[in-house]
Amino acid sequence: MTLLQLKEINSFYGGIQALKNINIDVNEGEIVTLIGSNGAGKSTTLKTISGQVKPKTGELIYKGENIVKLQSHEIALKGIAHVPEGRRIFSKLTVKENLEMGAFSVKDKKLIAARMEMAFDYFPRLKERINQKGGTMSGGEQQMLAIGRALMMGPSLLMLDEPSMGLAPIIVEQIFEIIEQLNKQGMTILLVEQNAYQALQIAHRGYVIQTGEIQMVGEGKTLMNNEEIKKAYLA
Amino acid sequence: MNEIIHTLPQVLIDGLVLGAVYAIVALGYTMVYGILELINFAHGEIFMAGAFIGTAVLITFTGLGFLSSLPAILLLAIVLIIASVLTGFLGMGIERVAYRPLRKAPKLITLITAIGISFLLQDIVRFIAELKEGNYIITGPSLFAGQHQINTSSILSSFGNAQIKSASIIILVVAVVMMISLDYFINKTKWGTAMRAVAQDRETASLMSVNVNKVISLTFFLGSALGGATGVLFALQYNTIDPYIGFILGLKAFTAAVLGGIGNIRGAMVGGFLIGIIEMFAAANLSTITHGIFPSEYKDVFAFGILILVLIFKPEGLFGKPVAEKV
Amino acid sequence: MNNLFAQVKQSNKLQAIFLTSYIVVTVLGLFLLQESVTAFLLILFSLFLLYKTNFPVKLKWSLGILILTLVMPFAASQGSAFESYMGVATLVGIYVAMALGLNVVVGLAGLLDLGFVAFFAIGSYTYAIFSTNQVQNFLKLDFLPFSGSSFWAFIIIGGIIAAIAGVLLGIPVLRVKGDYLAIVTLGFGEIIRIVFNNLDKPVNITGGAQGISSIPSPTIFGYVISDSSQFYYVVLVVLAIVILGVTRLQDSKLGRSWQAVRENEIAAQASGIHLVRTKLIAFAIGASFSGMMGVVFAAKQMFIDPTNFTLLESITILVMVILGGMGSVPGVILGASLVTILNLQVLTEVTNYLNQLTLDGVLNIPSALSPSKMQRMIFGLILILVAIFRPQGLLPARNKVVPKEDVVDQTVVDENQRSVSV
Amino acid sequence: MLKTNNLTKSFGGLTAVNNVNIEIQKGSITAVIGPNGAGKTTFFNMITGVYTPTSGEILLGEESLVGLKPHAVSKKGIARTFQNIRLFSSMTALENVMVGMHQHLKYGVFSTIFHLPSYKKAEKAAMKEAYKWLEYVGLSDVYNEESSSLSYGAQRRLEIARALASKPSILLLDEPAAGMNPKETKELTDLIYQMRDDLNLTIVLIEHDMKLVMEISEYLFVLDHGEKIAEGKPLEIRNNQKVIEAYLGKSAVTTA
Amino acid sequence: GCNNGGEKDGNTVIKIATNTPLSGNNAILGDSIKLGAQLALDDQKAAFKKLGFDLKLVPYDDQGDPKKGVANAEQLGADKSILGVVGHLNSGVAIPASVKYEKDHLVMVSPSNTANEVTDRGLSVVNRICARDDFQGPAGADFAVNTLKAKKIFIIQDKTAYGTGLANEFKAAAEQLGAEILGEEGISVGDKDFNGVLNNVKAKNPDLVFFGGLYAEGGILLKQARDKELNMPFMGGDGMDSSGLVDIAGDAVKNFYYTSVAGDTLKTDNGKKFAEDYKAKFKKNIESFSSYGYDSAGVLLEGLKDAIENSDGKTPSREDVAAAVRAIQDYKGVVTEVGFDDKGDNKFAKVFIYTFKEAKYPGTQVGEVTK
Ligand SMILES: Nc1ncnc2c1ncn2[C@@H]1O[C@H](COP(=O)(O)OP(=O)(O)OP(=O)(O)O)[C@@H](O)[C@H]1O
Ligand SMILES: Nc1ncnc2c1ncn2[C@@H]1O[C@H](COP(=O)(O)OP(=O)(O)OP(=O)(O)O)[C@@H](O)[C@H]1O
Ligand SMILES: CC(C)C[C@H](N)C(=O)O
Ligand SMILES: [Mg+2]
Ligand SMILES: [Mg+2]
Repeated sequence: MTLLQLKEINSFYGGIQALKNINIDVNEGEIVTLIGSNGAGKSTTLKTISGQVKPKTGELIYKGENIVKLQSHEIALKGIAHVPEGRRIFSKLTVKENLEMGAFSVKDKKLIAARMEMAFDYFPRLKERINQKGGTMSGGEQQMLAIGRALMMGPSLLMLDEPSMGLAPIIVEQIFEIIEQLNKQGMTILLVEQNAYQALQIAHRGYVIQTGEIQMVGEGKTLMNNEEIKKAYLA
Repeated sequence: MNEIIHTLPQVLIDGLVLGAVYAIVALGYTMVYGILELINFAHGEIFMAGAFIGTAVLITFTGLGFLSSLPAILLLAIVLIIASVLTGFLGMGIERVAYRPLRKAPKLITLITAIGISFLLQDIVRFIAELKEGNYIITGPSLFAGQHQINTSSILSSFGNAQIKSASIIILVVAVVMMISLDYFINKTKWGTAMRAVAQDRETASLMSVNVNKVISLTFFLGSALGGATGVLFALQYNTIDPYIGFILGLKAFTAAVLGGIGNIRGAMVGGFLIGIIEMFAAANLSTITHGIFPSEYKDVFAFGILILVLIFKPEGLFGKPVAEKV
Repeated sequence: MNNLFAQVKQSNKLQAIFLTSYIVVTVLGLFLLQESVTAFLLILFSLFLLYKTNFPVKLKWSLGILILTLVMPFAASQGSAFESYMGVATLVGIYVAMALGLNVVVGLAGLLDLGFVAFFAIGSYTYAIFSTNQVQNFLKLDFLPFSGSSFWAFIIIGGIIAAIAGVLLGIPVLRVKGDYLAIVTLGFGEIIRIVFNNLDKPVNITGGAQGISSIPSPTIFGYVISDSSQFYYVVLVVLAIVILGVTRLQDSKLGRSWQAVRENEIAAQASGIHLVRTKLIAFAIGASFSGMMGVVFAAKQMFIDPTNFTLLESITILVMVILGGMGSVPGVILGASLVTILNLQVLTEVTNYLNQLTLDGVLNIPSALSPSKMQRMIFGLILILVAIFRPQGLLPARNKVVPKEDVVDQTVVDENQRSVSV
Repeated sequence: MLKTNNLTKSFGGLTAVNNVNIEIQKGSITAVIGPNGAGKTTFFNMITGVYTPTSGEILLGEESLVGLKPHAVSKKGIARTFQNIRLFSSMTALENVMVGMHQHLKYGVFSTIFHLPSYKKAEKAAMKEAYKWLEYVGLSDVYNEESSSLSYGAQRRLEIARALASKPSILLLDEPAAGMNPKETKELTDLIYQMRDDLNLTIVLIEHDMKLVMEISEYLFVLDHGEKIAEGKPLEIRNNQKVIEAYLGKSAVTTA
Repeated sequence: GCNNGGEKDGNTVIKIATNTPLSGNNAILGDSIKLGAQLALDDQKAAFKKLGFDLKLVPYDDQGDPKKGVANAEQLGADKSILGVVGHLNSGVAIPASVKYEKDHLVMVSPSNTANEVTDRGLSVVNRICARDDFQGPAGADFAVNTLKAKKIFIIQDKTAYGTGLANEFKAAAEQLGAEILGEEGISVGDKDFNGVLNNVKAKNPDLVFFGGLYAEGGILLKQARDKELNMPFMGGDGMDSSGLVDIAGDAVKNFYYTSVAGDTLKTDNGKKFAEDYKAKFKKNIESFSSYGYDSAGVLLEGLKDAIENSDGKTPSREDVAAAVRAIQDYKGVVTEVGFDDKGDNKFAKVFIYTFKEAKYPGTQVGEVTK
């Protein structure tokens, strides 16, 4: 079943068109990855879905409902979590408060506690630093926090914008493992990555985006073996 | 020297009362600053509006004869609630009209609308007051005018006794209650955390399903309601108000907020009390200490001087933590 | 219509024709109607039109100077309002210079200063004290007080003393950042004002709250400058120097350092910029403009007291800068002119007009709402509206576009040579 | 060329860098790697004067850099880029680079104000030179664009151009490949080589992209929890058990 | 302009300006001067119409700000149909603005500027109908020392041109009369909390406290002083002479004395009528300076009439008006007689001393001092 569908999306920054007639489907239970070079429009796509960029035309169908008119926080309430590019953790809030912010819409205190435990399981470092201010954590620590924070929402769709950026290989490895794990537990994932090789490895399907347009769609493995893609993105 | 010690208890008490007013108004600055990084110049005027609303309500009550028939405390509670709700909405309205359209604009431009709003509020209040009373310097009915003697001389023989007005006691109590509740709200509740989150990164907060506009409105409501309530307390203490009280008091309060570390709730409180006490001490003793070379009119120089000194050694204010930028 | 507009936008010739006829019409208007504020303002507006043309920069400057020095004074000179217009124009010039000074500090270097008027006060008092009997209260020297002929030297001295004050303020407070700096400078401004207000005791240096009066008018070759129409030219000259200074500095490595510091201190430092020195220079230069104009102001007013130098004044100057467009010289000039003219001329005229209507019984307004009391409110409303509709300022700063031929080195032909030989 | 002795930095209770001794050879390409939070960026920050070390020495040749302000360090010929991009965002690409040339522009205030020939000549030459640096990193097309409107990758290269403009002898790059795809990373690799060879640079870089690191660096230092846990040639490091456990992970060994 | 008497529309317009604060802290007093002047003009309209002139009032707002006052003065100077100015309220504004009037030969009559310097500079256009500070201050000091028997005096002033000037005059005179000055402190205009200074007063325990300043601060100061049980007599100057003082201080005004340059308007029948007309027209009670505004305008119009006469019914020049105003020797206004000496000071100016027996304005007159 399709969880999210982008139909003919056109997005702009001022006069500059960043997305041109984008069509993307994300099915429930899938990992879908979006790859493309710098400035291709990957982040813009995620921002459009989460309501931070309002498309000029086009529709966003999520669980059968057009959410294109909704504001960011309403979209988040529907269960779409967005881990933004560059982490964007709340630097003056502690690790714990950052996580709590993730669960802003959750009323049940027990559920919050349980989710926090889960986040700590994935990222023990966060537990060690629970009272440290987010801003003083290292890049990698911040990335963990950003993902942990998104998990606190208990989202049905998790969107990650370059989660491996700036992370130690060992952490990247972990993060990809966690992504797969989350997915196995039923979470649908939309993943934007520069690290195309690893992304395509775990993705069910992938989209290649170039200067705001979708160039190619296919299964992860297929794309990985595509010569053109190898040349352009895998080097 | 004896004089100074003799009057010290009285000076401290007077300073505390003045400081309490600064402290609560400072809270409003700090909250708005914390969330929008905006020096809300209009906050002083909201305080002023609160003083006028409170006085107007009191005058109406007097007209209706409530003043003698209801217990004063109850009356005060009603006036405080009316004034803070109205100023709360006023603050929200100002944000909606004058600040929200400029969210994405350069930071300093909102300073301009804030100044504009200040001028506007001053004159609107003046119009209304003049229309109703024929004069814009308004003196309200006095409540809680009783005096209490505090036997400070029994603590130390060189101390003189001090006096305190009932209204001053009320100011101190209400101020402390408001500050503690606010501190709890901001630091310990979900909406408080949301306010701090929005303060840092609105976009990301909205990704956490926080309705940013609502949080900002809430902040303005709270800050303004506190300011308005303080206005009422101020009117109670000093009885006489005019449309221009907000500007100077706002300035001092803002200074207090900065002294404490702007954006920091506790800092604002401590800063407010400190400025109040420093100012009072300087006004009372500066000329005695300097043998008339620096008379009491240097009290603000003294206060600002201390502020500058503190900031030189602790550039982020007394309570501001140096959030060293991650390089 | 639109078409015509587009054409005018394109063609220099059309622009020239349009501008000339505009100036002729407004000059005639002012010349013949004698007392028309509107005509006076419209002439000033021609400068803005001139700015908007596509004429070469040098031509724009020459025309602008021509209008300011000859056309406008001449057109106004016939009417009885001459001195009054020139008085407004003089104050406009003074404020433009101050706003340009503050623009260096706030707009370029990004240091929010809410006590800027302090430097203006320092300049004013420097001249006032040393040119009147005031100085004899604490310094008894034969050659004191200085006469009006010393005014010219004092313009420089006032600028230097203000600059020194700027540096002295800057050294301790520049550790403080952002809005903290705003409040520290605000405090400094207040301190200066309070001190000037109280320095009549123990020794009477500043005259305290009673101010200093009978400040001598400047003289040059025995000729006394006392009318606004004469001060106008003094202000124009100082202003010209200021404008030359800021525009040139802005386009130099110093100007770039200011901006770099504003945008990102850490990166600026890493690029070899001495943070403190760069900021101090900004403070000093901004302050010196203000100090120079302070001297002129004192001489023009002939009386100064501390109420001239309140916080509100600092805020007004800041409003000029932000409203015009931070970091943009034309913007700041426009902003300062508008705010000054608005405050001194237009609002007074508007309220007088409304007043007349009330007195004539056309409008019926209770005296609490009397229009003669509405200046501040109207000013406030204008501020809000302008800010909301022009959030970037009236003429926002634009990045300099460097033409290709200025950056490509014709001498290097070898396409393959990628290494940089410098 | 650059050497640290027992360099230490603590933040309150946390020791971010602990007694680190490192020596960097002239003309080499050296990498500093380590897990997130190991103290790499802090290490750079101490060298460039952003942070003052809690204790220890930093020596450039014979000269100590401890206590120098960042601009002074820059004068000594050390330039850097930042992990979180720090451009002068409302200035054009060209102006950004010209800021980098700051300390080499020698003309006075007087000649600025009167546009004397010394000013004109220097500014003209500076513009051309800045443009060449942009060409060098492949950004000549966008020299008039505001730097904030550039794409991420372009911004990273602009930072490098700005750093080069100060004519450093040592260039510190903090995660230059972050956010680049493998193809772009490849281009970056070429650029780094080229810089070293063309400009006689000593390059130190922090990077998590092992492919890049292992290919390009001649020598590596590994930090973990603020301490240096290993150093050596790429091959040695790749097989260092400690490094694998702390940083590389098992799969990295096989894929890299 | 043409000047053919009977025709309604053909009349030459003569404008009289007021230049007083209409906004800001002192607007109430500034407004009262304006309204007083307005009433005077309305009263004289008909008379001037007969002479062939239409009188018009142009109220300017100097905001109590010297710079604004000067800018207004320049505009006034420019409008040639303006032949006289009533104002300013504050000496601090009048001093610089009058330099401009002098240049434009525009005559100014001040209802309330007491600072010595206003007329001491010998400007030909500057006149005032009230007393000077070097008259008011010593009069107050004399009363304090000789009538109230104050030996130890504490002085507080508001650090404005007016407050400082008056306090200095008072102090010098009091010292000369043998009183000891225990201290001299300043407060800031706009402040509402004077407990600091009052604590100092309390420690020094004087026989009398003199305040140089305006009623807005003075009222609060009194109230807070009484709250602190500082029950000695307080004294102030013309700045305290306002109904606002009683509104603010309430019962605390008892045992407060003030010198005023304004006589009690309600003492005479003329004055009572003025107060009634004023009330009927503006729905406001008179302030101390309302009648002075009225009389200032009255003197001005008197001079104007003389000048018109001297120029055979034609519009007189400004110089003529200024000279005619200065020449006035025995004008009878509703509160004061006016006759100018060669500096422009009013020979008939008096200082009145009042006190409050109850919380009701105006106070009871307890003294009157003539030069
Ligand atoms: N705030 C903005 N204002 C103007 N243009 C922007 C803005 N953000 C992005 N762009 C432009 O939109 C285009 C798409 O940007 P986007 O950030 O979506 O790319 P991306 O694929 O995520 O690239 P990267 O790998 O560098 O993150 C780019 O050309 C970029 O320059
Ligand atoms: N200003 C600071 N205040 C407090 N702690 C800090 C500060 N700067 C860095 N730290 C801490 O020091 C440690 C080292 O940080 P550093 O940024 O040097 O790591 P890094 O090796 O660069 O990591 P990454 O690869 O993730 O960028 C981290 O735990 C970080 O939280
Ligand atoms: C209203 C008065 C207090 C004015 C005062 N007499 C002055 O000359 O400034
Ligand atoms: Mg992106
Ligand atoms: Mg790092």
